[in-house]
Amino acid sequence: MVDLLLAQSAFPEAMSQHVLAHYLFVSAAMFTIGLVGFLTRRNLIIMFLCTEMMFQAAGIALIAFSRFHLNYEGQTFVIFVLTVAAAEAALALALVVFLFRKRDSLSAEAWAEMKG
Amino acid sequence: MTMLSMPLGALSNLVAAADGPYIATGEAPQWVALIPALPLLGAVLCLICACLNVKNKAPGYLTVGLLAGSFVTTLVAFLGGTDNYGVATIFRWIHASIGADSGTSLVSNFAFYFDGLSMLWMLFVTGLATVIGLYSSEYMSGDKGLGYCRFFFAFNVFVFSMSCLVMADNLLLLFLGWEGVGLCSYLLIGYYYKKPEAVAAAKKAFIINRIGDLGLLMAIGATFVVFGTVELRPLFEMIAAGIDANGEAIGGTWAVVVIPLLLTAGAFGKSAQLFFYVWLPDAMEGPTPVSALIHAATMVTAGVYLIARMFPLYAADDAMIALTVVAWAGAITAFWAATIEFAQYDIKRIMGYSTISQLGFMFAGLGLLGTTGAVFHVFTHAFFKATLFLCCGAVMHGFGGQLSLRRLSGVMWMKGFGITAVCMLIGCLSLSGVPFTAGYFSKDMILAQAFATPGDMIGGAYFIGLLLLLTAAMTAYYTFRVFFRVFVGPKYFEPGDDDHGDDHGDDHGDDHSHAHDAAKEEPGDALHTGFHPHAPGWAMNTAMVLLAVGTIVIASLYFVNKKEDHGWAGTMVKYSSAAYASPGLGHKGDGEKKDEAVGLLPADAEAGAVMPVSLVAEGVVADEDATAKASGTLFGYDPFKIMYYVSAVLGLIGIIAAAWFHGPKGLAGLGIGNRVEPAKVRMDAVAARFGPIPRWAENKWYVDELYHIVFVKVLLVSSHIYHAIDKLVIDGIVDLLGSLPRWLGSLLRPSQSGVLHSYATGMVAGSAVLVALIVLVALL
Amino acid sequence: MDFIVHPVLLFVALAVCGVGVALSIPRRRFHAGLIGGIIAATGVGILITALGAASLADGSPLPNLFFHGLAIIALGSCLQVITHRRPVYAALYFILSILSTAGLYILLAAEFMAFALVIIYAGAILITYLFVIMLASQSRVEDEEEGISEYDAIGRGPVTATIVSFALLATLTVMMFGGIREISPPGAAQVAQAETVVLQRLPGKVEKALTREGLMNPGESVAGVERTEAGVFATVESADGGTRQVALPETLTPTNTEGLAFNLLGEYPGTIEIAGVILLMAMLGAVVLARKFAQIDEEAKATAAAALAEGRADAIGTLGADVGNGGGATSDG
Amino acid sequence: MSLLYWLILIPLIFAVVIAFAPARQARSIATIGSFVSFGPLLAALFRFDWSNGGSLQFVASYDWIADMGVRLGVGVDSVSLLLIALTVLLGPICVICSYTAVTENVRVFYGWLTGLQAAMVGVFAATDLVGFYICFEFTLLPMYVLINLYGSKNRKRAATKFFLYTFTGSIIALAGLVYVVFHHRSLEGVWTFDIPTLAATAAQMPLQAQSLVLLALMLGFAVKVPLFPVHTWLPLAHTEAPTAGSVILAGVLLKLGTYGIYRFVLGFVPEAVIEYAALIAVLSIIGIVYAGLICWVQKDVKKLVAYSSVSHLGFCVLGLVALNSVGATGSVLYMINHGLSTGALFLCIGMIYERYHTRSMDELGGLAGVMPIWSSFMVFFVMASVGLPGLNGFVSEFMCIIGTFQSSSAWVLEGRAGAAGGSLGPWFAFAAGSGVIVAAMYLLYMTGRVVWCTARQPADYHEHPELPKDLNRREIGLLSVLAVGCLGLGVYPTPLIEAIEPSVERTLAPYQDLLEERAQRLSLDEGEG
Repeated sequence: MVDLLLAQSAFPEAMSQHVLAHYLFVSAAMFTIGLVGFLTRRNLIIMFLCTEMMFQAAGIALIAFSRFHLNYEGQTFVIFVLTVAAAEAALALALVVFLFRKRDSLSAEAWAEMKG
Repeated sequence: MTMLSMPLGALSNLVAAADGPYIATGEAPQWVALIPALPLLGAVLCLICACLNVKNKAPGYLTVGLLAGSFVTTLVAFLGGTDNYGVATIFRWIHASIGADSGTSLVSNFAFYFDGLSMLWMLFVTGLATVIGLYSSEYMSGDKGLGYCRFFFAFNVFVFSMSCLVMADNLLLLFLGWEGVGLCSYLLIGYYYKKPEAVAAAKKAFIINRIGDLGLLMAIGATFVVFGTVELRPLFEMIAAGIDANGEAIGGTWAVVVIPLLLTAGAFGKSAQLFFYVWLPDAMEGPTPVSALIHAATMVTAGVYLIARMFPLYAADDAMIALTVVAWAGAITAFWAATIEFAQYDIKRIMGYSTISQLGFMFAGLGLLGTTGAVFHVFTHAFFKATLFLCCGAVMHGFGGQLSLRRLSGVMWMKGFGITAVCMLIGCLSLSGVPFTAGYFSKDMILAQAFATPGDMIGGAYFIGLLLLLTAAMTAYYTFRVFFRVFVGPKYFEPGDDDHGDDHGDDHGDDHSHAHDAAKEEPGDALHTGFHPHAPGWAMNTAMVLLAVGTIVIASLYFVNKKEDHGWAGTMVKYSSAAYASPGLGHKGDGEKKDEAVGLLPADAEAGAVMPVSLVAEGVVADEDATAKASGTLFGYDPFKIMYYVSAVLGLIGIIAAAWFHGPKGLAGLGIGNRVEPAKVRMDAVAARFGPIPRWAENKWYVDELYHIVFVKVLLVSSHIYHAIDKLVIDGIVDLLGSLPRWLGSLLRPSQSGVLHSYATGMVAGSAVLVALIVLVALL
Repeated sequence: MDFIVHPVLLFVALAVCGVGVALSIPRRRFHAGLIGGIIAATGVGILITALGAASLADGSPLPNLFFHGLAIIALGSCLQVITHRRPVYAALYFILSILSTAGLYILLAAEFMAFALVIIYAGAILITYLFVIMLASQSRVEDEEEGISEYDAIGRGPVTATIVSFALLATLTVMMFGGIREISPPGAAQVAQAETVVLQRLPGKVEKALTREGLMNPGESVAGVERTEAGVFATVESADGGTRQVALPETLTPTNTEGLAFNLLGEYPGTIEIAGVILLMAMLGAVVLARKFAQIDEEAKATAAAALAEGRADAIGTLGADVGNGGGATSDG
Repeated sequence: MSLLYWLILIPLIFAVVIAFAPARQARSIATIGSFVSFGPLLAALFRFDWSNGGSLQFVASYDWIADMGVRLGVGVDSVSLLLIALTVLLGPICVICSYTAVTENVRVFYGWLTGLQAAMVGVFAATDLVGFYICFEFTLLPMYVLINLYGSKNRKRAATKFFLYTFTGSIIALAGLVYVVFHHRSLEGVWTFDIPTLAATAAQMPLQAQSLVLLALMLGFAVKVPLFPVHTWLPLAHTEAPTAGSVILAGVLLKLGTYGIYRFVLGFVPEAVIEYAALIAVLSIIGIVYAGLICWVQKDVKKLVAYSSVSHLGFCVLGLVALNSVGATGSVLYMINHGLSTGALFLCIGMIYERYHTRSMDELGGLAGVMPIWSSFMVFFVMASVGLPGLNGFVSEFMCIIGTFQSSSAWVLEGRAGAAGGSLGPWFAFAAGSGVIVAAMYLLYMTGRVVWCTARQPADYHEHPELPKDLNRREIGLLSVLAVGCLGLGVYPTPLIEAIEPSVERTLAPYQDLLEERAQRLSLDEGEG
């Protein structure tokens, strides 16, 4: 196993702090892209897609850490994340449908009742 | 006469030698409480009548009966002589202690203090109230029903309050009466509440009185501070001894100057003197019996009463500052009111101004140290002025509320007005000071006092005298102006519009329906063929006759106890707090020697210092008293002797002037020339010569307008300003403070756009900042 | 802190990325998706290069070559998701990003998760998304260009959003790159111990392996697995009750799925239950929310009845207009 | 169980009963409830030892929060008992006067009205600071509801302003009270909220601390009174409140402020009171004259009477800070008198409003011809309010003015009879007295417009479906009770004065020496100067 760790371009990934940093960066970048999407897009569905994207990013980080520490906690957690994401997707989509019927639009800006 | 003189004879035997204020030390019988209690009962009965919706004259007759009872009680008390003088405590009213251990307390009982002064006042108050009540029972018959009850309710409450005022054992109860009469005055002036003028007049009377009352209230406070009591008897005892509650001498302290001045302010308000007179003429908006009783005979003399009552305090001041003020104010008011009267045409108003003027005489009399004259004048004035008012009322009643002397003439010759005219004549004679009338004697005492009182006691007493003499002549003139214009001359009238309210007129229709039916024209009544003047009925006639007779009879009181006390009034005054050794007069119970010494005093006699009453009372200087009592003279003679002639002459001059200008035949009537023109034409010609002055006088020298601008307007404007300040500034600041959170909120409000994105952006920014903080903390 | 990448370089690269992302967001005037993508990729490239250089400098291995390709595809398709104006394409790009993420998972030896991801996400969730997108895109608005609605065509405040998001990214990366040296991978002993723990629970697997290797005779069974200084030994119990220690072969390691399964079921049974309830509730909620409400108020009913009585059949149409205006779950139509 | 608990509990229980009873029964239950309170009240009045009125009686207490020394304590001296009597007396009047005025949501109305009575009695009965403050604040809530739901046009704003304004004030007062409690704790080491105990230690605070406490307490209670310049909530609240609310507000709620000043300001911080008496007096006098003049330009009758309350309560506070027995007795008497006469005025106006739906003097007038009975009562109560001797207002007003007159160090130095010392004096009395003139001005102005003059009615006047043109028996009965009270207290106030005096003397006991010391110090200063 030590050999594996020393080999470049290894499969599965031979984790070092630097490799972890690569994965974490990808995770953070994906999260940020999701964030930007959530903040800029006005289509409710796309906004929900962006939240899924952020879940995704979190998943990458979790699995990378799981690999780094060579245990299964991270992966277990990703399962739960997936569960929640699925629940969220179901509810969110139901909501989207519901809202769409009300306003005939998917725009999040159509809903501004909380305006002060 | 015998009835009156008998107890007085007994009285004079008991006279103490001292001239100091008499202090009634005895116990008055408890039944004197009946005097105020009966009118109070009357008030309650009137109230019940109102509740039962009584529509007949029952309230009037009830009132007359109860007032008569009150009068009889007063008479019985009076006949009891000095035995009845003293204090009768009915119940405890206000007792409050000052501080836990000072031991002083504010004691003010519902108690009555009886001495000569209150007795004299109560006699004419209850007596006149009875007679005028009788008169009113007919006069007000037009308002039978609620209005009638209301009238007699207030009438009764008035008599009750006046009794409390006059018989009060303490200043607080006096104040109760003082305000009570003010209330009744308010209610009665505003009796015809549908007339805005009446309502305004009522309000004006009450408010102006209140200004004076503040002075009285302050005086009560000061009295309490200085003397530790507001009860009259201990007060008089202290003043007589010349000490305050701490036993320190009061002579020369502020107390004897300030308290009298404050009292004077109160008296001026009630008696319509100096700056306060403006309410009284307006008060004539009330029903005439009210004017007669309240605004001529009784209530307005409360000021005189107050000063007379507190006279020891006034006299305790060696410099006599307050009294000088009183004297001058009285004289000026008397003269001032007389000038206005010259140009007035409303006969009731003329009588109103005349009242002010006569009250001025009374104040001058008091200020000039002549309490006897002043009090006597109050007494006589009550009778003859009431007579005059009642006669005016009869005319007004008969001619549908007509009061202008330009629209009435020859009333004497009209059917049924004979008694009215005769009574009027008697009243006019008395007011003018024609010899041997009541007014003649009483006014003379005041006039003479003005010359008898040395100028170093009351500054400018001589000039006051001259002013008063002039006023006396003017009085005669304007009095007879009314008489000549209204009662003699060709028969002519224009009925008034009877602005006493509709129901008044309706009633006339019921009582005198024949007058309307009859198409017969009265002579001189060219304009209103349907109007028939209706003469006063039995009740009004009886009342007028009673008062006229009273006016004649009371003249004789001047001769009762003449030697000892300068008349009956003098006797009464002697047994009261107003007792004072007036310069040139004094109370001559000491004997003939003093009388002569004073009577024939030469003109250049040294005006020695007059001892303050307190010292006199102690009897220390009793012997020197006779000689030291220096007094002024008039034309080198004792003013009290010569005044008989001077004033008679002046009075006659005034009457002749009136006859000249206003008599039916003018000068021709006096046997000079034979040109006869209507009085109005003649007068207009005379008035034209004075340019705008008559117009100014007719408009009362624009004093009301001046007051309106200086006081009312200024106050009103400032009130509006205050209101604006209250609303904008004070409440504005509060609202501003209140709106601060709202304002802050509105600043933050745009951040709550309601759009999901902006909240999310905010959240992200917040987390960024949080993470940055964590990183920074880790870095540092 | 010991930064892997110098913060200034990091910030510059992130700024470049930010500019690229901001540019690529759809706008009213222009849509510089490609240019923005290139700029953003440049930024990412700078950083990846810097990271690679740092690993080389530290003498530590570079990540797998596939990593770079998968990362680029993942990030690029993510960028497309948020910039593409058509929701369907966005969803499809998202599937692409999921697939590449699954690839990354495989690189990280999380095969089970990779397949789960593909099945659950790409297979189920995203398809649902696509359905909904199709459903909701039946827009009645015809005048929009190319059938793209206005809210899809124009991003909302791209600059602000980018600045804020990249500020967060900057702080996050600073924290990661600064702190990453502080954590260290577990030592080999611990790793082996962890593997032993899994193997202890898999006596069957050990038996099979031992049998295959011929280290165990038929009739014997594995009583336990222990780890000693010398290595991992299985305690093999013979039928007569005697035991002996057998060293396990090097190749015998638990698979990812096995490890995950033991971890999940052994450590988090309660959590699984809760997850199940959540899913159930979500399902119920979705059903209730997505129901079609037809709320007809009494007044409209009366009007319609009256109209019907008059023989105006068209009045019934007014009832249908209220469809979908239901206020909430309590309304039972 | 102390009678006082019953006095608090009975209305509370009835309030709950009303809340759950059928709406049709609400008003009869409320009426019965308000009369039931008379039982314990009469018992208390009879069993009270009047000769010993200065000390707390019917004392009882239960532990509440033992660790903090908070107890549910009650007890009354003569002043509190009289104010409780006033509260209980006004109870049925408020209920009965609303029979026709309130027809909607009757349960809410009568429930809160009855609950309010419990709170007010609680304020006067509490001997524990916490109990006092809770009741004091709790009065806001019912009043807020009454104004907010049953007021006239502008009621929402009025209710909000009333609540926020007075609430802010009370919070500031709370700060002062808490300071006193902390001071006690730091001095004695134990927590207590017992008012008499606190009064004893509070008086030992240094002058600076006393001044701060005075400031806080005065700020709080002055809002309640209300004293110039924190009076602006009152006209608004009064104008918008329903009749019963106005009566309670004028009759009792304002008295909470003066009672607070009497009990806490005078009781807790004597030295500071002496120091600042003149300032408070000046504010009172400004209030008297200023509010009076503002009354004069009002068009709304109710607003006029509301402002007149500001003016009148100025006398009340003035009498208190005169710091002598006459002034303070007059002031306490004023609290009761004002409750009767102004309450009655509000009732009168309410009756008019019910019939004409307007209170504007421009639209109404000459009612003497239309409603003679009402007019008689109106004139009567106006006169009571003006301070006509023989009616109740005079006695108290006079005593306040005389007390002010007396309250001068100069008098003490001169050794004047009965002068108790203080920093007021004749000029203050004179200025306050001018308020009497102003009172006559505005009240007679109102009377002249509304009662007298030619009859004016609003253009859209319709006869009330239930009420006759003039007053009905119910209304006459209500006003008669108050009229008898006004007359009785005006003619024979002695029993009341004698009842109040022991309490006042006890409260003012610390002042005697302090004032004398102060006078001596002043004379020394003068001598040196």
